[in-house]
Amino acid sequence: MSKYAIEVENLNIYYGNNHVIKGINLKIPQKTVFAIMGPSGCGKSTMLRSFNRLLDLNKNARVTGSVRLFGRDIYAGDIDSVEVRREVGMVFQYPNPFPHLSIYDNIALGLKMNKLVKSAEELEGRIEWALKKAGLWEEVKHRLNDYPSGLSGGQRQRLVIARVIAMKPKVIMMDEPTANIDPVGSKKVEDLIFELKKDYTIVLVTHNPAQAARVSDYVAFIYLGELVETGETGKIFTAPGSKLTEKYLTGKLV
Amino acid sequence: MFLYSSIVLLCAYIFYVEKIYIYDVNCEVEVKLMRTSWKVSRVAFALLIVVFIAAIFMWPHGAGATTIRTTGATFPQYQIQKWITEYQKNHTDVKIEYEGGGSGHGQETFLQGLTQIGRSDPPVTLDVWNRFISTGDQPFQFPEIVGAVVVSYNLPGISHLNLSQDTLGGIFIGSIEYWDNYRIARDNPGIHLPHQKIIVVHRSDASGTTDIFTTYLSLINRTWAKEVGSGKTVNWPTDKIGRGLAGNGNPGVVAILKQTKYSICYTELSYAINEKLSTAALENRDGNFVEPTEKTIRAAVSKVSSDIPPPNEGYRENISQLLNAPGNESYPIVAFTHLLVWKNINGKHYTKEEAIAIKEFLKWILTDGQKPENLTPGYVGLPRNVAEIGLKAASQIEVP
Amino acid sequence: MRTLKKFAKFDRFDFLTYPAVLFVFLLFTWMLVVYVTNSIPAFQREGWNVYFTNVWNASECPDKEYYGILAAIWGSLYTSIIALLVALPLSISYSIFVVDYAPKRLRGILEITSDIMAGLPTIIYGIWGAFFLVPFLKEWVMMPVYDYLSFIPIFSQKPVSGFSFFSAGVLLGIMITPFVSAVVREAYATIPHTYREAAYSLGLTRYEATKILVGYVKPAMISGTILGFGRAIGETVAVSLVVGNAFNVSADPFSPGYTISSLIATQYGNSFIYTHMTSVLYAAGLFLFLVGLVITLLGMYVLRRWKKNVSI
Amino acid sequence: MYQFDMRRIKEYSFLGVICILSFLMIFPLFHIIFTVFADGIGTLVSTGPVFITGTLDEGGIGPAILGTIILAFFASLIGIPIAFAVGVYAYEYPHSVIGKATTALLEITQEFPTILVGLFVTQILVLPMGTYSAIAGAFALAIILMPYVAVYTKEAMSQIPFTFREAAFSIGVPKVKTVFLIIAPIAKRGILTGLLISVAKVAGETAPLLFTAGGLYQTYPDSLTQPVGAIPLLIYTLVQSPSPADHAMAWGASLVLLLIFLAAFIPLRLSIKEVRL
Repeated sequence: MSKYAIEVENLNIYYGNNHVIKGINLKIPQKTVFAIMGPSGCGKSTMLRSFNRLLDLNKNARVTGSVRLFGRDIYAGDIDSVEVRREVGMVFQYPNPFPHLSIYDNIALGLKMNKLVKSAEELEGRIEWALKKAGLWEEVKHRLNDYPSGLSGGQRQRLVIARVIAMKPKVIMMDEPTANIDPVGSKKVEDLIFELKKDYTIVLVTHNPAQAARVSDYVAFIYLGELVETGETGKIFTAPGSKLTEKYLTGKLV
Repeated sequence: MFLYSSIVLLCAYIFYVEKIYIYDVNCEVEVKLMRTSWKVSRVAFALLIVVFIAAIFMWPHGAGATTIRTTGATFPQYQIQKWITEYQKNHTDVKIEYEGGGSGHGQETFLQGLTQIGRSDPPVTLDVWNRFISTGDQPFQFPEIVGAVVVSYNLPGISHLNLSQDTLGGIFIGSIEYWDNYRIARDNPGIHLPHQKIIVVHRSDASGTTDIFTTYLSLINRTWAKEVGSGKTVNWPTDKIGRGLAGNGNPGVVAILKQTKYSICYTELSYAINEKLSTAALENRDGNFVEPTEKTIRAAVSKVSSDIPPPNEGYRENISQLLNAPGNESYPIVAFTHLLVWKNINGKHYTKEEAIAIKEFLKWILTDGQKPENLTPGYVGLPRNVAEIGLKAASQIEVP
Repeated sequence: MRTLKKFAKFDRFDFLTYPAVLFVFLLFTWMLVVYVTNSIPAFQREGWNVYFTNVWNASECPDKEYYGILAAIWGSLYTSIIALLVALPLSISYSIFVVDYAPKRLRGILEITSDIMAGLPTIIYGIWGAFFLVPFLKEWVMMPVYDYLSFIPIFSQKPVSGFSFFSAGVLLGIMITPFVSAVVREAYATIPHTYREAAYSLGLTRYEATKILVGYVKPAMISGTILGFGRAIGETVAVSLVVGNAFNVSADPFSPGYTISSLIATQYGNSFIYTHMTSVLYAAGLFLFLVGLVITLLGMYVLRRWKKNVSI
Repeated sequence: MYQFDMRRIKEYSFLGVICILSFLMIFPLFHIIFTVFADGIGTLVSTGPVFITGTLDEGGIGPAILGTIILAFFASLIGIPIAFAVGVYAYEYPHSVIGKATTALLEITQEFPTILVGLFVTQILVLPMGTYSAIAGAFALAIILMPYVAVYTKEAMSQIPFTFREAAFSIGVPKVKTVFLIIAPIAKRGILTGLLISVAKVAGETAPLLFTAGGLYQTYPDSLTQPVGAIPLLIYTLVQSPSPADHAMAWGASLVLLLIFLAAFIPLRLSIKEVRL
């Protein structure tokens, strides 16, 4: 077992003829919060989607290099993308619980389809556990059969997180999870991230350096598809090794 | 009208403008149409319009020719079409438009003035006749040709079948269920009949053929007369026991018969000939089994002193007068089929050209048209005295 | 002065377009009025029995005339339902295939094909249905079904001619599929990408994810279904060539029947010689009119409500 | 690694079913085209050009082709201006009560059973005139044409960015000129394509002509108040005939109709993103 959750080696991603991610190497340690930051459109989200093979959905996208999840190359021929995705949970920029499923069903969906629970009691227990873990239980326990349209943006995002942790993934990836919710909701989500890193490896994509500074242990800075710098958060924020990073952190890089 | 034309002009304008410039003091907005790609479809569109208009104005027009329309019964279809073809060969200034639709449709379109010559197999009833009269014009009705209704069947391997009056009634009432029923077997000694259910195919639309056939059944079978009766449509007893099938028009009935083994139907003789159907020999009044042929039909017509009313009293004609005719060789289900024309009082229905053309056409079909070379198989020419009735009607049509 | 002001507000634009709008509304109302007034005699004479009995006693003696178009109503509903059973799986599969799996080129071809099918003159479907589809279905579907499944009551009668509810339903199904799939495809394509990603990120297989996404567009599918039903029930010539035109109220899909539109098409031509038939046919038309109206409104309502709801 | 065998089997059978059903959906079109060609080409070839120009007696469908052209032309003449105005209205007032009602009415009439339009026109035109006529047929087709044209007009104009309106208004162009002389010309490509697609669709209609046009196949039409033929109507009549010769004629006529339709429809469809039929 590797001590790294994810090891990325010479990762290249193309959209048609567009070279989006250029030869990136990364090592993401277990049970930490690893922040990937960079200006909008630098390829962060694309790279994140290559870690759980969600890029397969895009017919134009092509990936070379290797991504190892706990030592196993997820792009190897015998790997089932479905199983990869089951082990790598993902939270999105837009809080996207399925609007036509109830709160309960939203969480139950992945559990049932992947047959992760054996009985109805276990399912119920797992849902309650996940909601508690996501800090949402008290707010929704009386309306589990309601549709998520009644929830606020922050609540929806925590519901998505609950949906992910219910499946007990090994890694949770978050793609700018607070970009579309109000400050109060953001604060709660950040607190939750802090809470979750005890049990999970968290990869956080953000374009907000302050957020990276607040919640992450390690950080990588990506600019125009290239890795500029990576290292411990404290180190990078106090003594950036590159001019580009410094410019970005001080807000001079647009 | 003004509104309409202004909108038309607007449409035209929109089509013709190429470029529009709008200048704004603050932000200059310039609108240019994507002219390169547009030009192609524009040319295509203009071409289409030109083709449209050219087609409408330059296509050979019916100028000079008078068009007459005849609508209704499909019973004499083959004959009428033959007449039209032959007639137009020598009369290029007249065009005759054939339209089917059944006797009912013929009577209706004639009443509405939507056709010039109506066709109906059974004579018009008093009720409808009165509606004709109420238009203010005098209708004429007269026989045009003699045809026969035949009973056709689809029995693989059996090319000859005799049906007695009793058996025929039994089959259509439904009391005879299987082809190897003893009553059928009695009529056909030595023929091996299959043990299969009989499927009765009949018309679904209002039909003169049905009227003639059911009138005949009523004549020969009391149960039929009492329980079913006759008419352009009847409630077929076999439908209720799941052995009935309906087809639209003579063609529809024939199509179903051909597709359905062990079925039986009634249709006009010419369809049986053209579609090469097997037809049953029916028992006539004298107790002989007769095949429907020109000879047996002619025999039936000659044995009856047909009593045809004058053309202006068409409703008095009796549909059953040629049915079950006496005589050794007479085929039992023979009928006149009729034409309907207007007297054209005060030019109410026909223009001068139409009236002349109709008179000429009717005269031709009642004289030359009755000659053997102008008849199609399955029909028999009118006896001379019957044809005279139609000629009388034709001569009375008024030319405005 | 006040009237003048009011008139000024009614500017030249309205002056040009109002009459046209008014004309369209009047035309529609006029149509409804024509159908209502012409069918009143039938209702006065027979009451609701016009719709609830199956008789067709056409007689030149007006007293004996009696009509009930139950067979036609039954046939319209039955064939339309068969049509939907054919069209729905095809439309849904097609939408999924076009949106999710088809390569770009194939996608274009499929879309154009579907649009051509939607615009193709119905009479061409009719001639193909009468000369190819009916014999084909009889030989390859009806006879085998009868041979092996005749223990099921509705298949217990031997199919005789091929002209039947079933043939008409299948032909209608083929004809309405492009309309249904246009609605379904549009809805399915507008599912935000993030839901697609969410489904797959949970470790769902393509089948499972698609099932969830199809659930998301269910109301749009219902709306497409309703609109398709409306199209099917109003189709005339193609159906009248294959349905058999027999007054038959039977659950046996292989037996011939009538539809309302086909009844009008085949009987209106000879209805005037009968005293009461015309009015009955207008009553049948009125039924079709109202059913079409209700169905379209319902379909539009469902679609609109869904569009509003999903834009949270 | 393959621990979800059942799920995989389900997934692959699902993909297979999707592909097969999608293919099944479009297959009938190709079969129809193939059948019409196979059965129609013989008639066309053996009759030669007479098939296009001759009357029914001469073995041709010339009057029917001309009839279809006449009907389409006059239906357009009647329907398009009105429909255009209605479409512009619906575009201009999408939120007013009448505007909404207009949009709803257009959608309803688009779905309306065409046979009912035919019966209506029979009642209001054919019976009072006492004759089937080209004008009655054209009017019936125009009623069917109008909602399509109006919807296309509305959609095409809605695609035009709002800035053009603002620009026009800001320099004091009145509304009527803005809409008719600026927005409509910008959108004319969309409007015209939609319009032609609608005409192509309507020209193939049969049901509304059943009791209105009457049919005329032995002579060429020379008056709008006289009956006129149409290809779809002729096919409908010929299909119901028992004679194989008539069937051959029907297939030939179908081929002509199909060719006209495809020739008009495909280029139009290629020049527009989506159609609403």
